[in-house]
Amino acid sequence: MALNYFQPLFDVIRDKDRCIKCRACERQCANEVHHYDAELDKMISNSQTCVDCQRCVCICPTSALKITDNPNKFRNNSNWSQRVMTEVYKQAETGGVLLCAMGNPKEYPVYWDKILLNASQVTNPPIDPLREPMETRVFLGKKPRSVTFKEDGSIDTKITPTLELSTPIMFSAMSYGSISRNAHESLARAAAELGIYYNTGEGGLHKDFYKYGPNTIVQVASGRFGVFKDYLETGAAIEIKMGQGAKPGIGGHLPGAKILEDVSKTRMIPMGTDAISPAPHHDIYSIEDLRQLVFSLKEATEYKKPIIVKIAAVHNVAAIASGIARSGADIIAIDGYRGGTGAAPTRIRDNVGIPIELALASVDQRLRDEGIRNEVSVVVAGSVRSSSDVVKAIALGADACYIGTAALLALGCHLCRSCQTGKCNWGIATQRPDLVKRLNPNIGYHRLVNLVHAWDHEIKEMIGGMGINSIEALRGNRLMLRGIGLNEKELEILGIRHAGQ
Amino acid sequence: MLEKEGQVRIPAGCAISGFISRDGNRICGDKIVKSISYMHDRSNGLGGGFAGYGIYPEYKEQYAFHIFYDSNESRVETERFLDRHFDVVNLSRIPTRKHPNITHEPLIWRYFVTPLPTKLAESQLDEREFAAQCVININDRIKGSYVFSSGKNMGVFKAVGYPEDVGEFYRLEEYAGYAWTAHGRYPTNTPGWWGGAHPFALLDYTIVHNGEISSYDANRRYIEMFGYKCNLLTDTEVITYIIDYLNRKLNIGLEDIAKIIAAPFWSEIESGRYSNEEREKLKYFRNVFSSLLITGPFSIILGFEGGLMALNDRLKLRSMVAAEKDDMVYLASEECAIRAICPELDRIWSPRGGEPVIVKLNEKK
Amino acid sequence: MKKYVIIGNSAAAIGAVQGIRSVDTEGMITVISDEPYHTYSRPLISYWLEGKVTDEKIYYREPDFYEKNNVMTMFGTRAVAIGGGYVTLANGGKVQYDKLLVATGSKPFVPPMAGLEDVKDKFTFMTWDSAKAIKEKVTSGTKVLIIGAGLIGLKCAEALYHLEADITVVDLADRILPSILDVRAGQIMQKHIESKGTKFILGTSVEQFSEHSAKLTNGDTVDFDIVVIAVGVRPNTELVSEAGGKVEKGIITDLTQKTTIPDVYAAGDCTVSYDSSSDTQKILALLPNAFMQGEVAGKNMAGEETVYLNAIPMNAIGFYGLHIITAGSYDGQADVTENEEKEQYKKLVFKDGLLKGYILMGDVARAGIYTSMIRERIPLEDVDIELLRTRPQMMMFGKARRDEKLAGKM
Amino acid sequence: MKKVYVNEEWCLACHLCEYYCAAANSGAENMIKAFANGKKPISAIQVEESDSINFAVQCRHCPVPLCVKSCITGALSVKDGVVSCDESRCVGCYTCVLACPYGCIVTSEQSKVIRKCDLCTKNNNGDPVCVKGCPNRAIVFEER
Repeated sequence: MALNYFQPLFDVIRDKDRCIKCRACERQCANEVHHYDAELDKMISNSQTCVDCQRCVCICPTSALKITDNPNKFRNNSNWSQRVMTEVYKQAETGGVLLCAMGNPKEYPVYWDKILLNASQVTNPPIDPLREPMETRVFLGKKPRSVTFKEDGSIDTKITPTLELSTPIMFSAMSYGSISRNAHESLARAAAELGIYYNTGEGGLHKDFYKYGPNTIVQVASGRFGVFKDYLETGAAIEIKMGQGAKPGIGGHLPGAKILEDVSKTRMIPMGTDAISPAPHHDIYSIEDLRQLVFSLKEATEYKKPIIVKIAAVHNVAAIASGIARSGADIIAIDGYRGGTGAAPTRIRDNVGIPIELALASVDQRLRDEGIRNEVSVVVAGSVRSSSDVVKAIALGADACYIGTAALLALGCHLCRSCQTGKCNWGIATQRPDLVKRLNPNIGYHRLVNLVHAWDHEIKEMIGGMGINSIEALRGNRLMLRGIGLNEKELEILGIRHAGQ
Repeated sequence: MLEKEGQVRIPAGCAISGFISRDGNRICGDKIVKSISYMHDRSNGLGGGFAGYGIYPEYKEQYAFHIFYDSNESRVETERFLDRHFDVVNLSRIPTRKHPNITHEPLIWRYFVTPLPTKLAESQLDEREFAAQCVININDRIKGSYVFSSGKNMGVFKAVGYPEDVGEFYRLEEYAGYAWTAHGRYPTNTPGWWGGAHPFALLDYTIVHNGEISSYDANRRYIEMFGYKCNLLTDTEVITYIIDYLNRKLNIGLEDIAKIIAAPFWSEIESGRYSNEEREKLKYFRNVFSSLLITGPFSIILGFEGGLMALNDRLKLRSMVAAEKDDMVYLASEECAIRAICPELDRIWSPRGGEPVIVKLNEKK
Repeated sequence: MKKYVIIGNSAAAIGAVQGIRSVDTEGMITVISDEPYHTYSRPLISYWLEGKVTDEKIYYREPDFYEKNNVMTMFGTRAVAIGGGYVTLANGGKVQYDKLLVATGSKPFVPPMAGLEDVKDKFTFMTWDSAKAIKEKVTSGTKVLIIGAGLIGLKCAEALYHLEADITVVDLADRILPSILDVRAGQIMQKHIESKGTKFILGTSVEQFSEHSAKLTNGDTVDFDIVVIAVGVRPNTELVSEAGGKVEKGIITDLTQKTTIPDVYAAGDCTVSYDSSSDTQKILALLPNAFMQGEVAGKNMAGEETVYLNAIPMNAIGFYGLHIITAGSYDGQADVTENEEKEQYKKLVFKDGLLKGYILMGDVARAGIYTSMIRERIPLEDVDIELLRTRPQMMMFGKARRDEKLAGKM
Repeated sequence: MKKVYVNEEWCLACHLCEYYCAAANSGAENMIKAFANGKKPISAIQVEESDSINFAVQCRHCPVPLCVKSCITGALSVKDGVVSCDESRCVGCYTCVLACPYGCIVTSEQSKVIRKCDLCTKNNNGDPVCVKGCPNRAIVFEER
């Protein structure tokens, strides 16, 4: 190529005084950025292929590496930013759809950061989680409208199947294929140890992981990959994936290169073929069709499993949720537009959907207005980044949160957003055996357990401060929230008052 | 301008007291006034009130509505509503006496009513639900009217002021009932609205409450799904509605209600001290009624037809003592309020957090 | 309380002390040695001569070894006879034993050579005393004639090279180090040593010595200041043979190191060992072998039954900075790689589906993996031959064997 | 006794263990100084790698250590189960290299004496640095 339109995005900077030429960076970079030149006795870096995954920076034993933005820049233009221009160059060259991964990185408002929490002072004591019991257990599923008792005073009403969580956090759907076996094992083992759930995503469930079934949510997506009787029966719950926050309106896409033997067996598709899920479920073109699928799955599993319906947060999410709540589903999962993905068209990821905070607030209120909040539990996803995000989500009305990106971060992900290349240096979003082994599930699962334990502890401290000693007393407790820097409309949708009121 | 009750949530500290004669002996109202006066320092003159049970034996088949009116227009509109729905057997101003510490009184009226059979049939509701709906309607829709008591053979008397002054104002010494409860309020600002005083009542349920529950909005937003409107934004209001919902609408007994609103901790449920059935029941309650768990400090005395129930939050973050003497059972924030009216007691104890004290009239021999 | 007597004070004797003490912490141990020293490492005498090892560091064990192990020592005392439960000393004394170990080692063999008696400064190189004697005579430029291009002769030559002596080595054989190297490896080593200035005259012998020169059978004459005779060693077997014990090339023992005489054991260079690599009986005059035999003897003497197996010839040695490690037998199919420039040579010998022996010169890293192949008789079919040929590595073993080995249970 | 074990399933062949070992036992105060000016300190742990299998090998601290029995100088000894070398007594004869079945005695061209793992008992690192430095817990220090 005579003209190179693509300047490196990053600059790999090596402190030569610190570098001992151990070549760990070279051995660890799947993008082949670093190499040792024996003639020069020097490490040389080629920034062009660097994706800023920070693997080399993290592994360098002498902290000799830094990765910064390439200072080279196009002429300033507030409208035509360098990113926008580069995308034009790329499409002019390839003629293709721009692809990307992970969540929407653009500067839209993060409502979590515009909501503040309450604490008790004087009139009501804060509760100290180190000294008093503090409960974070939640149940997900439909609640009966009334209750009848037997003669002896015991309960006669049966509850439909529920999920019991030790803390209101679950691991989001991430398929085997989009992420590695070791990542899956880490999630599964962590879920089992924590008493929560992880989610297979649409890639089926590897035989080796059936033993984690009691902590597994199995997904049925539009491609129906890996779906068969044993699969449905193994999971603790079944999730129908109608949409995904990162790419509302389109189906999943796993490139054939990632479909090696094990993935192919698990997905039940030939090796090397692209796994492209249709945008809709072709048996669901309307809400009444969804009801049929919900009950088909219930029939298939003898009404033993709660059914989750997952949707992307889109403009009329409240009405859709209301329809789902009446469809027989037990749980609604709503995925906001900042949710992650292993691969998505850039334009869709960056421009479609709405923030989860607003979607949650309007769904919860809508279900209450209709008196059907008890018919379903509400789980939210799409960039729940910390325990305070969890607390805010629950106070807005969620029963639990899915965490995906945060879980991947715990496993080492640095959000380089290059999952679609399959060359994940952290062993997460890859199927290359030499890369996959970099994620030791013995470490990975432990880090996930640590993360959720830490969040659980923080949740207890925050709700204790509010004088609450059980998470259910936080659910929908919007008085515990105040907005900061929000306009009247935003406050109205969120159903909260402004700080100071 | 200061916001009043219903526009803003006002935290308050309080004193509560109550007693019941299990044999159904009717006790003069001055006794409850004396009891609550001993806890003067737990109030600040911004609210006091009483509930008496068995005080209207002559009208025991009628609902006794006690209503505050801001103006005669409100009264006229309300009475028109009442006439449309009820047969008004008796109406009158509630007798009061002038008291230097009680000012700005609204119009205070009392009606003994029975639902019109045609209206009742048309509504397809049971009688109690019909009455409750009408009360909620008046309070929600008619500006300047507030029904603050609506049970049968019982009545609530409340005002802005110290409770002992409120008792004198309402001439409680002229009433006699088998059970009484009282409330002295210490709100943290000056709402100055009589409706905001306690007890809070719906039908024959009355609640006096000391505490500030942290689960308020979770409970409120849940209970409002079932037709209730929490206009006052007070704990007492939402707790009353919760109990009304569970007891009257879902037929759950008071013992079980305590297991829902002051549920035992999971660690206790799973400690092995319960039978399998009991454990399953507790687990069921915590799952199905999780949004009715009340957290944060509270001590309440619930009055209902034929009995009283006292309950503390599960951590017992507010004081509450109970005592017995012969057929009498006493409940109060402080022991002094009991000793003041019954110095010699058979037994006095401090109920544990979440452990209800339920007292009912003895079966008539 | 048992009475143990050990004749000798080198590796086998020390191995026996440690062996006995690992079983019996009470019994009385007496060590009898004609040398007057605390136990020292015999192979270190060349390093000592060279100056690389000091008087303090030549000792094989720390100074308090005997005290710690509760050993009574009789140094500078020669044992002249054994039998009947007694060791008879040169001074007529007798030492009673319940169990006796003969660890008498070997002595230099000095063949009859014409005129040797005329040479005043003639030495062997076997003991510290012999090294001390040589050192007194050698300064820079001293002309040294060494008879024998074997391990001892060349180790001596290397030491003297560091003392800047002018060295000539004469050997009847036409190559050096024939006991451990093949012809080609010998050539490389010879060239290496010659490059340092040491001269070889091979395939010849001394016809006639005079006081400061030797006339060789090839007609040359070599002048010298001193002569070192290092043509070989002979095991010290007399004590056992005179007491009626079976002796062939060396003392015969069973696998527990017991001789044919009741309660008498033998270990080290004075004994014959079974070489499992060649399936023959031979003297394996090697320090590790001596130590391990001594240890086994000691344990058996103290009552713990144990046998010494898997002895093979092996040598790790270096001359003038060029390292050699060899082991096993060279009888079989050979696989040879060589890099003359780097002075690297490698020979692997296969037979009967096993690695039987090897020579590594220059690059000796991780040679022990090959040694273990021989010693443990690991079938070649269990290893990746290509990897085995490349270099010694654990990778050549299959996963199961590798896991077992890396678990370190040996 | 706690020993260092390698789990080849997780070894990435990053070779960092070698560098941590070399630096920690070089006497230099940190890794940069240990390797400064072209210095190449020796590691007692060595990574073997192939296309799909990698693992680090270091002294197994055998219960019956052939290296110690073979040592001609007494430089190698066992204390509390740890086989270690007094390098001041080593003459570099490499008899231990000949004897070690795992190839875990490392030769040094610079010092002419051998180097071997002593489980970091002679430096101030506490647990072995190769274990602490392994980014994937392929090397563990544990009782088995």
